[in-house]
Amino acid sequence: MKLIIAIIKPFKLEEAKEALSQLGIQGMTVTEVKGFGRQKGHTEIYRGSEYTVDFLPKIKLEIVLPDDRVEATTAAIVRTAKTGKIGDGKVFIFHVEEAVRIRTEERGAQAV
Amino acid sequence: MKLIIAIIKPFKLEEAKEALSQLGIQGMTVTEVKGFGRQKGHTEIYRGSEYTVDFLPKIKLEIVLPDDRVEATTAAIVRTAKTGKIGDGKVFIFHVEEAVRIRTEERGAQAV
Amino acid sequence: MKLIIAIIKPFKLEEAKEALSQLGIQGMTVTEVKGFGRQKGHTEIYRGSEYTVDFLPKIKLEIVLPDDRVEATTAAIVRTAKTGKIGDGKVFIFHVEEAVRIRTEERGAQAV
Amino acid sequence: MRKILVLGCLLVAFGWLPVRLHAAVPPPAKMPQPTLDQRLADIEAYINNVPRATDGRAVSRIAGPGPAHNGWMMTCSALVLFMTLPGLALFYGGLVRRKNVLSVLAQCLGIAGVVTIFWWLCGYSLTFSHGSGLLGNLDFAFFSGVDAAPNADYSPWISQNVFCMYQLMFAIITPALIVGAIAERMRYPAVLLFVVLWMLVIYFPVAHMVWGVDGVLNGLENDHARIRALDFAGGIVVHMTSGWSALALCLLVGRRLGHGREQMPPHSMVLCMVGTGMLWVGWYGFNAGSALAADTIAANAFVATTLAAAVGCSTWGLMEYCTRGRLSVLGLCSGAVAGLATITPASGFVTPNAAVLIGLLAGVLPFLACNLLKARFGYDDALDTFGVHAVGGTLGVILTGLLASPKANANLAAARIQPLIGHTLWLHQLAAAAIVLVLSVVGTVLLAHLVHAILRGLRVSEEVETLGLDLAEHGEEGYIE
Amino acid sequence: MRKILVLGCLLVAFGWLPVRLHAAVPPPAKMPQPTLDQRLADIEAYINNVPRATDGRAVSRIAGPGPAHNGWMMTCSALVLFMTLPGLALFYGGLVRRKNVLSVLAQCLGIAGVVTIFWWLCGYSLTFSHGSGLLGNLDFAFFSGVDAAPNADYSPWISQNVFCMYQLMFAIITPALIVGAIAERMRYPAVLLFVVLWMLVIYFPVAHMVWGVDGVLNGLENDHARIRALDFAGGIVVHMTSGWSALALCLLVGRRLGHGREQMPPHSMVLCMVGTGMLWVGWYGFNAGSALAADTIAANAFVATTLAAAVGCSTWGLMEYCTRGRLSVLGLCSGAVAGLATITPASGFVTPNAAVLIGLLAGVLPFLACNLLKARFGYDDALDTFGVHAVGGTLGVILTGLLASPKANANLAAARIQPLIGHTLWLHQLAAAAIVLVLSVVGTVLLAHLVHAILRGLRVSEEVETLGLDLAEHGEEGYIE
Amino acid sequence: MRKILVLGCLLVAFGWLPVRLHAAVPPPAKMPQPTLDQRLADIEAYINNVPRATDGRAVSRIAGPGPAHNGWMMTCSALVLFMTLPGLALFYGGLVRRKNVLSVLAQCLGIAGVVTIFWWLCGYSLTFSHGSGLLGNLDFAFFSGVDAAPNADYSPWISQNVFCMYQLMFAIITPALIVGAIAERMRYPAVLLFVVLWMLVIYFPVAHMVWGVDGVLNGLENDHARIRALDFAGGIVVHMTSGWSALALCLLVGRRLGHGREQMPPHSMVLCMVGTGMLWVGWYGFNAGSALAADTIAANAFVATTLAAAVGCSTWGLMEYCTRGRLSVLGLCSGAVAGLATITPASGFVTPNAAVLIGLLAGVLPFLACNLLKARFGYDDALDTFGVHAVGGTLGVILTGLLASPKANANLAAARIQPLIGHTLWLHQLAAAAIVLVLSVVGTVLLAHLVHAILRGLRVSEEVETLGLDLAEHGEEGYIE
Ligand SMILES: Nc1ncnc2c1ncn2[C@@H]1O[C@H](COP(=O)(O)OP(=O)(O)O)[C@@H](O)[C@H]1O
Ligand SMILES: Nc1ncnc2c1ncn2[C@@H]1O[C@H](COP(=O)(O)OP(=O)(O)O)[C@@H](O)[C@H]1O
Ligand SMILES: Nc1ncnc2c1ncn2[C@@H]1O[C@H](COP(=O)(O)OP(=O)(O)O)[C@@H](O)[C@H]1O
Repeated sequence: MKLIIAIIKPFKLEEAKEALSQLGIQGMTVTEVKGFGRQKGHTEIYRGSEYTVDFLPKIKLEIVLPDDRVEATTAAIVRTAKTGKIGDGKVFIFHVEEAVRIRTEERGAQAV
Repeated sequence: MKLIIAIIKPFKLEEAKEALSQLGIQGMTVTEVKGFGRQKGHTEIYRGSEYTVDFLPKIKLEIVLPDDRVEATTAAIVRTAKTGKIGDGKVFIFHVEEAVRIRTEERGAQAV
Repeated sequence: MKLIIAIIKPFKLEEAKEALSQLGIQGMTVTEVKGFGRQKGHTEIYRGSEYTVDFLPKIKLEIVLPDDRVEATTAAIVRTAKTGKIGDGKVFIFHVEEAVRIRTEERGAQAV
Repeated sequence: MRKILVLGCLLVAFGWLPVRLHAAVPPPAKMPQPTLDQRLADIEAYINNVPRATDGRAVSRIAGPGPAHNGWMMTCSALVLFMTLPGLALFYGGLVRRKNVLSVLAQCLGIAGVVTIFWWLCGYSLTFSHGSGLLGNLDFAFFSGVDAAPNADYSPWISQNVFCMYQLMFAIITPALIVGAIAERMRYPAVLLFVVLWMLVIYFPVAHMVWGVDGVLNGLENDHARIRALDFAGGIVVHMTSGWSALALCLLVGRRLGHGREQMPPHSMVLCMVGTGMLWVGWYGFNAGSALAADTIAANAFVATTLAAAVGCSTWGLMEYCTRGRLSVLGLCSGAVAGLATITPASGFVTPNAAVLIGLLAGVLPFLACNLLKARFGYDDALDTFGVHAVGGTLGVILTGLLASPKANANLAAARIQPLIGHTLWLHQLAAAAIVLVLSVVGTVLLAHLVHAILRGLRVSEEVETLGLDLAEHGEEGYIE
Repeated sequence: MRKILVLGCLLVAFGWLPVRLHAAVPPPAKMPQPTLDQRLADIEAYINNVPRATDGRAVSRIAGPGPAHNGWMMTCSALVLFMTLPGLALFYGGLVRRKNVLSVLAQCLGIAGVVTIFWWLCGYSLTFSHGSGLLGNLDFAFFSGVDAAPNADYSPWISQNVFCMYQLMFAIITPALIVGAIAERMRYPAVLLFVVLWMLVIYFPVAHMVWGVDGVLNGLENDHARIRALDFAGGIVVHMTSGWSALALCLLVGRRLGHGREQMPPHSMVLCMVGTGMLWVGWYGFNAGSALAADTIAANAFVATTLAAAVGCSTWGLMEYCTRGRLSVLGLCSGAVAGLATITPASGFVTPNAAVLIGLLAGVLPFLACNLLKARFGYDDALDTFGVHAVGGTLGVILTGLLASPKANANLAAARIQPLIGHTLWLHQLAAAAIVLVLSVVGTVLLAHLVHAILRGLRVSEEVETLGLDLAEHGEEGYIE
Repeated sequence: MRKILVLGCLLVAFGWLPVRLHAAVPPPAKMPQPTLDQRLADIEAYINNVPRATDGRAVSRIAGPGPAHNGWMMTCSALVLFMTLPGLALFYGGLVRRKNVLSVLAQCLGIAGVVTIFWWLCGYSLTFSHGSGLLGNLDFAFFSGVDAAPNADYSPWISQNVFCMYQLMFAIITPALIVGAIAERMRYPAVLLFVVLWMLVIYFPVAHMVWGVDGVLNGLENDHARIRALDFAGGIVVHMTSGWSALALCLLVGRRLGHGREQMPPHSMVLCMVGTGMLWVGWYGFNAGSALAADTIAANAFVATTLAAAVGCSTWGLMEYCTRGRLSVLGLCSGAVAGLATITPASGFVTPNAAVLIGLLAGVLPFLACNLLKARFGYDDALDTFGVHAVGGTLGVILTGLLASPKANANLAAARIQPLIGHTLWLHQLAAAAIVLVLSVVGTVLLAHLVHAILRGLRVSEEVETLGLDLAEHGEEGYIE
């Protein structure tokens, strides 16, 4: 099993979710995060004090899935999340040693 | 060392934390996340526009711990977080290459 | 490639970010989390009901980077995030199997 | 359930049809034109807020309301509504958990809606028309005959319909106070049905007994009152009825899931404090407005209200500081509200120095009730309606008996009440308080069972309670990131 | 763009210089001192809010404003401003997405600023000075001659400058209502420029026609009105103009990115409800204040307003409950506002029972407009300005025609309007409504094109819309964790 | 520390005991009954807000307060309290960081509490009783003799206790303004102790000097004033004292940890804007209420206040737009508040056109102070109390000297002040301003050192400052997810 972590732009979440659903992905976990990268933040001014906000709002998707679905899933995320502009985000892939579904105590690929 | 990531229902957090404390787990990190899975979200209506909220609030626990405590810990989480209803969540296990305690710069199992 | 996950105190974020920028780290992802550890929380009282807040606000940094930069980066985080007081946090290191930049579809070390 | 509602809806929809025609007023006995002196005296009466010199003697050239008093009372009516919408809604809304904030707001809005409708249907009439000493009749149903002319029973210089609106705002906030005790777990339809019945069975009768010109407990205006109680702005009528009913209801509804085990801190002390500020400001309409004129009694009530609120606020803070080494915003807010609730029945009857004393006690006793009593007995009065309003209100009613003084209010020099002042007045107060306490508790128990039977349950399911009432009962979330 | 502004800035800066001197008032014809009887009658006139007995007959000893009426109207002016700042700002601000909340607040504040300036420059004069039946002249420009003495055209007992301020508050909230339809996508400078032009081309003329003493649609006060329409507190002038313009503008500006596809729930129903409470409370200033005195008509309007709001609130809730099995805070808030908007033109002209009926219909028709009409036609009236204000306002204007009654307002017994009551008044109402509807829609279309041409676009870029207007247009965030 | 408090608590608790009995009023010299003409003239005097015709000549039949003026002043008192609770609390609370929001609210509530208590103990007396030109005596301590009868020194037609309450609300908001400069770092007990001392040493004396009928700086009412200054609603008394003290105190307390390095944006511009709206609305009570009657001067002040607020708001926005290409909600809010602070001393003395000019300057000078001065000198006036209130207030005081006109206020035609108008009045204003400025700064420095000595430190520890004052000092969090 693998874990895919994808950092994407917030307004692309719906689109990505739909694409993943169509691929038969049954579960994922979503976190609101702040990203720091090549894409530059904006400047805010409050009564004469200037602030640069380096961190931009991003969405982190975490999806655990069997090895054979990794490629298709990655491709789907990249396809839907791409705008071609800087800041589109990243996909990272990790090895998962074990998975358990709490409700049924199933393990491994069954669990995801 | 391993990293346990558990996705559980928010109102089970207290119970899980207690159980883990009793097992001697000294530290963990908790994140509010949104989950998408078999459990279906609810529908909201705002003046005629209907919205389906697919994402449900969940809690993510991250615990790094020595290999030999993984089983007991997983079991404790499963036990306390289980309601038997759909949406109870998952436990995933990863391999950790290194850990450092920032305060003391200790490394490895000492650090967690 | 490796993934560094660092849990630090919130008010150390700016300092850590600067240090990492100087090391040439181009990207990272930041999440607000709650930490449970040796550092104890505080007590709040609301009209006679006492609450202990065990979870303390922490910041989680996630940085994916080539293997050869791991040491320097870890050192920089430890240096800047250390106050010497309990609760300074941890650094954990994981193996990353693959990385993709969504915008360009570059893969591997190029992507980070 | 829904069918019943559709039916009810139709009933209400057509309820306005068979409206009583305005009762034909008997033609006034032919009266002479006023003399210059009488005309002048009428105007002076307006300025001094006393009955017209022409009353029964001549036709008044200024028979309608007096603009200063009317304007002030419209302002006060708006202020009292402001106390509920959004004042109390925020005060309570801030104190619940995030997932239930909208349920509190929906209860406040819903109560404002149905109470207004019942006030129009029959409530005003049952409360303020002549009837028995226990309840009015239906003469004013559908606001029949309630127009801009003054009703001399209550005030010579304000329009009866303004008086009616002013009293409506009290009728709205009183049941809304109860919401605090059963927050986060009672079903929305059950809340509204309970409130409607509670108004009919408890509020309208009690308000009539205490404030109705022929009420059995109206010591100030009714020569034939059995018990000569004083309640300037609602210590008995508002705070005791709601506070004691709240205790009974929260015992019947039961504790919140996880109460005593889980942490349930206020999700937004900021909202709570905003609500407190609005309550304080609006309370000037409540207390000073209860003079029913912009007169000297209103001025005195304004002072007493301010002092009690500020002293209550400081005292509660000090109690916290002395017992725990630090003082909380919730403490300051609670103290201010306790001060305001406690001074309410006394505000138009006591001197400033007495108000300071009342504020002081209001910072101590409700503090102890919320901190010790609740912990001791373990009832789940979620937002301390009992601790603040019942304890504060009852305390204020008794203190009124001890501290009322004709120096503060010349009406207390009237023969029907003067002999009691500084003497046995407090016993009358105690008796009235006891009667209303018993009525509130017993009535609430009966009504809660009735509502339980009709709607099959007062309380949401465990699942709903866990998920939060906002999503489950209203399909909405308070905040979306 | 910026250069234009610098220029404009200078113009405004020096605009106050060439101020017209107060027009030398013609010396009054030498008049006798008042008799005792006249002096008394003057005071009685003040209390009854009727013209002075001395008018044209003797020098009045109380020639200035009457304090009760003036005080009440200052209170009402503050209440109406409170409706916009922060009432409407919160009501709308809560309904948008988190990333656009400040843009709504900035629009409300900005409108308050520029409308006030234009009111001073020429707006008050164009609206309330004598002129043609369509528009006033510039006699009162720069508030020239607008001082604390009453302007007998509008009210014998309130200062003209208080009247001017009171009307200003209406002039502020009207364009602010439009903001609801084009929220989350229109450029800030375009909003302000549109509002300024809209005031000049639509609001000032319509307000003059309906409320100006010589206005062609002023059925109540103008013997020569072509169409004898009634609009007590702004069903035509406020809700119809803004509501219909809002529809036109939101069609021209286009739908929000992702509309119909993405979810755009209110980011804070809590703020929205707080705003609703403030609107309701402030609306007493709006409706009861429209009597321009603390008199019996104000008292009647107060009652009608309360009943319609509460019934509208309950009805909308009931509609939701019956159709969906649960009722939302947004529904209760919408119903209250719909009730208030619908009763507005009728509030001073109808009896309480008629107000209940109006509230009932206000809970039904706007409900259907927001739920069915919008879904059917797919226009993106983001916060339902059209559904609530245009539909409610138009409904109220027509119902006023059907339900107005001299029982509620003695002025309707005047010869110029009495024959129409209960007869063809509703046709006059319909005609006035139609004229204003067409004027609003056509005017808005033209002005929107003009603004588009001047500023090269009404709408923010896609990038800005995605990022949120707060950060992009104002460099701020509504909330920071 | 706590022991001191327990002691203080007891002292306060029993402070009410040794209350002075109401000083036996000397029996009035036997006076004749009024003639018809005198009775009429009394009523006319009430309507015109001038002294009674019977004063010293006959017994008045309307010797008490006049209801219109009294009602209006109670409304104004509530409005001015609303400015602090919750207006200013929200305005400031929104501007701090999330972790310190409750500390600001606690300070506002705490100040409301202790200032009220000290006002009752001695503050009102020290300010408004006769005494020397510098300070009153203790005749009115414990509100002795302060009842519903008017105090002719200040207003013939409002109750002295209403006047007393109205002035209390000013006494509450003034020190609360200081909180803005030392937000996020000063210890809670230090704030309260400082405020109490500051009231005694600075506020009560300055208010007496400027507004006391025998005050040395009271140009309007005191024939023997050394410096004939004008301050209608508190440019000197409120804004200059608080603003300049704020500057001194924030220098002494020092900058926030991380100031100039870390980002400290407002955690909720939404709250800040809500507070601004409430301030604006409440300010009508502040400025128009300062006429102490619902008279023509109040009407004029209402107009001036509106214009200056709107023009200040727009000008600040325009300055931002011209310098940075976009305008912020904080800018619009700051401009409105600056406009209001600047017009305060002038509001009852200037014409509408002068108010527009004042608003314009208020949008420019405080803008520069906040944007350039602060950056230049690097003091940490956290929420710009100095930049807005001291700069705006001082500017307004001087402009009053230049622009005051008997056209706007007939009282300026009085012999004691008329010769200065349009002549050397501005020098008197400058002198008064300078004296108060020096007094405020010097007094603050001394008191801050005193408080530092008593409580061993003004400032929280670094740890507390990092964690946030809400948790550390009050054991609460502003918001819980
Ligand atoms: N090395 C990294 N480790 C973790 N997260 C990263 C890393 N680099 C980028 N990110 C995340 O990806 C987001 C997009 O990266 P950025 O450099 O702005 O644009 P792009 O992906 O188009 O090159 C960042 O905001 C950050 O959240
Ligand atoms: N493949 C997955 N990868 C990551 N998180 C998942 C995955 N599947 C489920 N989850 C998380 O677990 C939660 C529960 O899953 P769900 O399918 O609803 O119920 P159950 O675990 O009982 O089958 C989801 O809300 C989501 O947060
Ligand atoms: N075993 C662990 N797994 C995951 N996170 C941990 C673990 N131990 C500690 N943490 C995180 O590190 C933070 C600091 O740990 P703590 O024990 O309080 O202090 P220290 O790191 O100084 O020993 C915790 O708040 C928690 O977020």
